[in-house]
Amino acid sequence: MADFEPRIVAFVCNWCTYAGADLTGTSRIKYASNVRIVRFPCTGRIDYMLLLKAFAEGADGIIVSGCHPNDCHYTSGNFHARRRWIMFRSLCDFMGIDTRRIKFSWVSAAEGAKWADIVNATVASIRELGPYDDYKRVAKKPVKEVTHG
Amino acid sequence: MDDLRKRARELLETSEVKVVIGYEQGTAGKTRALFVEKPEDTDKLIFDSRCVQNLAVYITKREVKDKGKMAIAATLPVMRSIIQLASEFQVNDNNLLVLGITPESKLVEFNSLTEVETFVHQYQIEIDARNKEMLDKLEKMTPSERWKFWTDELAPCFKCYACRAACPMCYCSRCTVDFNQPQWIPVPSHELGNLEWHIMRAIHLTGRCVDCDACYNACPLGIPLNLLTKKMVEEARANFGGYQPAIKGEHLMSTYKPDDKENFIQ
Amino acid sequence: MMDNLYMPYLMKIEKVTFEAPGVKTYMLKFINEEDQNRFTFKAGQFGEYSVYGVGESTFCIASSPTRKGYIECTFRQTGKVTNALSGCEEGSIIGFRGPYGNTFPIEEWKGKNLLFIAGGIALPPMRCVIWNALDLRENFKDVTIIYGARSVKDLVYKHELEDWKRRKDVKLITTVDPGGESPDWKGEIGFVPTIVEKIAPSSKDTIAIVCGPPVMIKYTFPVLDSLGFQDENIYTTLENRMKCGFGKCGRCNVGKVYVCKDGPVFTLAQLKELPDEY
Amino acid sequence: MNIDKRLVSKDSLEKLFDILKQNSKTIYAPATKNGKVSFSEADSFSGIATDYIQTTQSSKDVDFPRTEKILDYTRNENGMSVKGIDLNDIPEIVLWGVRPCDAMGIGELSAIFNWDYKDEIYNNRLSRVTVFGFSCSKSDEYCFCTSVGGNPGNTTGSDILFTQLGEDGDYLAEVLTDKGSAVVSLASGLFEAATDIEKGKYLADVPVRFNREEISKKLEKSFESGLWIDQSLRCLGCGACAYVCPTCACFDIQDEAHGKSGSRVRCWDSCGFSLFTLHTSGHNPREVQSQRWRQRIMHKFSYMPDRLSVYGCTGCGRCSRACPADMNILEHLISIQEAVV
Repeated sequence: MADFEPRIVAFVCNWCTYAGADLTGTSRIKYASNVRIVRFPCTGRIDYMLLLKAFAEGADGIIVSGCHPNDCHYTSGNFHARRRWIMFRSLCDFMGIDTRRIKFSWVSAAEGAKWADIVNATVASIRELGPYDDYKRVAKKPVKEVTHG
Repeated sequence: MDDLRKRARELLETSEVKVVIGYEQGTAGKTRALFVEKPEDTDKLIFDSRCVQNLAVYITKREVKDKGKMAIAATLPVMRSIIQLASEFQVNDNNLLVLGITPESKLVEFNSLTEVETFVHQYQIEIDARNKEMLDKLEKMTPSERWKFWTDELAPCFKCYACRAACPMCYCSRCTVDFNQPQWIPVPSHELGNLEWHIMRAIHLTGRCVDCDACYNACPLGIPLNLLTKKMVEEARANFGGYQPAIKGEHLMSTYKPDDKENFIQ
Repeated sequence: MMDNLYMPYLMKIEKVTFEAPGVKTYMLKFINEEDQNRFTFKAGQFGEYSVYGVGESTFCIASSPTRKGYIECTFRQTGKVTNALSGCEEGSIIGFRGPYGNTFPIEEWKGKNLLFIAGGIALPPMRCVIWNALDLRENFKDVTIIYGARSVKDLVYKHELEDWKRRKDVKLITTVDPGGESPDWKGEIGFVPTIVEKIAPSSKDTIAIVCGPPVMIKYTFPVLDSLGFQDENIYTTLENRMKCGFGKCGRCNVGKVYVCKDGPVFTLAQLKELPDEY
Repeated sequence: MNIDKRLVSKDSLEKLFDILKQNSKTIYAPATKNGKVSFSEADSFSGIATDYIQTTQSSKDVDFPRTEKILDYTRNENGMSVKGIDLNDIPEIVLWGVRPCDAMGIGELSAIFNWDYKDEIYNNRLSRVTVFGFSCSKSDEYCFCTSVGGNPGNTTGSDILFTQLGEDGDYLAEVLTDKGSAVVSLASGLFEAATDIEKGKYLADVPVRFNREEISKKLEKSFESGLWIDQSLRCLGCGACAYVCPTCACFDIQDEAHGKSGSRVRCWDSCGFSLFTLHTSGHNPREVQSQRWRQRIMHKFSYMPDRLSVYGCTGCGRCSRACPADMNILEHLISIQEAVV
């Protein structure tokens, strides 16, 4: 699927990864433009429901990134987020949602290069996987005329 | 269960409690919840292996709570639910008296919820064999097979919310599903709406579910939605050493350990 | 295209009037010309206003049936749809379904005095019937309007209140709740029921129309009763949760009555027969 | 009027199924899934469940689907284009294996959907459905069709009513409507002449348990009675009873937006939910579950008979079977009849 341009949504924390992404820009490092960044005060505020909404509205891949453990501006936001991601990710895997399409990472405000690598790597792997048709089919499934089991 | 009836009669006669919640004969051989307020009605109380409905769902219900102090005939799952509700400040020693029924069907009366807690902690939350086997079967499938399994199982769901209504832990006066600003979960029961609802239910019960199967028994369509909450019990054990309802205990999903282990964050 | 009950008319917002904090009036015109000409309604009827992608909301048609070519609606920004609706501006396209429900029996009131009592945001359903009566002014004896709101800035239709004040053939009394008055406020101060008691309009040969929040209605009915008003001569509109507007979705069913079909206009006598579930 | 009675042998029933399939009819028949019997699209005659008293869900999902798009809209540069759904792409459906109480429920749904305003979407769906009723040879303690004007061999609502003559016997087919005779002409070889068959012998015995007119009269005076509180204490406030019921027609209308376009969807709702009557201001005329349980009984046994001259219950007993708290409607109705009001 070489010519497929995946749509990636990135949920990032404002203090570290967003600042890191800024640094990527100011240091003129090129990275794939498929990613749409959504800024959050903290990874602790990234709700699992938003990830599902992203897939439902047509995202092919998701990046969730925030401060390294012990770096959190609010001291424990990323710890809570980590525990939440561990449980949410295993539920998604159990239900058959393709967890290869959700990349979790810690990117600090100084790691501009790492942010570019993560985005490029994610875009490449999602391009390999192709569009997330399974989820799109369920999300866009026209309300079945007669909805029997 | 004569000693249960005798004890219930005494409690009501001395008006130490205003209502005794237990089981009575239902329709077509089923059993159902019974709310006894008058001493002479206590002889309708029964207990046998058919009594599996989780009665703890009624101790947070306005119409029952307002009657005054409640006594409840509680099997092990019901006791676990009571302790989890106590840890979430929904019940306390002033408004609840627990008439415990041990797995050997013996009546044990507890004077306080902490006594119930020590009794509950003698037993681990164990997934029964049949469901364990189903979880392993699903584990061996590929993700797309699991996706097909779950989208097929959840497709007939018509969102009657019996799974939510029957669960003692679903006592919120206004559930996330009932909010429309923002409309987190779509109201219609199309495939996306069903998927998002059942994921939300499993997440909101993570670390709180006591694996009592009330949701599965309540589903009119027999959807195996208790597998989702059972999986979260398993994952909690695998990742964080499991949990036990504890009145003063830490809640799994609202606490953390700095050294929580994971292998997927780069 | 078979007439799909649920299909709204497409309407364009011609004019937006800012009435009070969170309260707006929209003047709506039909985009399709024939719909405009074919459309008729009577005072008291309501409609379902839809913001596509958000939902539908129920309010009365606030303009008088005697004014052709447009309809108006006034709403307060509270729920999901009204928040989206107040986000629209002039030129936006919204939907309108209706008219639904029964009407104020203006024909029967000919030759009588009219007493309008309104509170807060409930003036819109009344304004429709007030203008309807004023456009046929010669048919009625004297017309009294008692309108109260929480504070001066909460009074809606401020410019129309001026018109009614200037007219000789209308007696207008406006009031604000105690503490809601501004320094140069010349109107009454006090809750609507107390002002009605103070003005004490005669009940002889008079029709009273009362609309307002439940607490105002609860205290106004006894006052009217003490002034000698008969239950059949007191009219009000009932605000129930509604969705379809044509008696199928079951929401507005109170006792044997479907408020969207048998109401929203009821006499106090009819209300007293309803079970206390509204 | 004498009904066109025919005989269909046991194995020509399968042939009838195949003929219908060949004529590209979509057939909905009871099938077992997760240990419950529900209507679903049937590909083969063998897949049809036979050993059951009643399906878990009623067949109303075919005429009044639980989720149904009623219009699509798209925002474009010169405003908005809105179009209703194209009803012609709804397939011709044969509803196979409907119990007489379900078939009777279709009449009650139609009464609601055609009260003053005609709901063309519902009527159009109904016109494409052919109902094959199957009489009941067995019943259980939940059934009470005979108390609400029905019976195990009732022909109301069915286009053809099949009654199996004995355990493994052939079928008496009563052809009742034009749709029924259209099917007969489609598969005329299978419908032989029927001798005089006494149908009653093969039907289940459902005792009459209450008199619905008496209950309706008693309900007039029992709005304030305390029995609603006692009866509804164990009710959990879910929507299972309303959603499995063949005559519950309450619905919600929701909008779904995806970018510049979206749709308006009609979906089932239940008076058992608190949200049903909650005002945006927070005021809720039905605050507690006993008021909602009262509304369910009053609407079916007092308001509907009064306004639509049709009872809102066909005695199928599904709501009691599906209820997680065993709110047995038959038991409650009997206690209402006996209550001194």
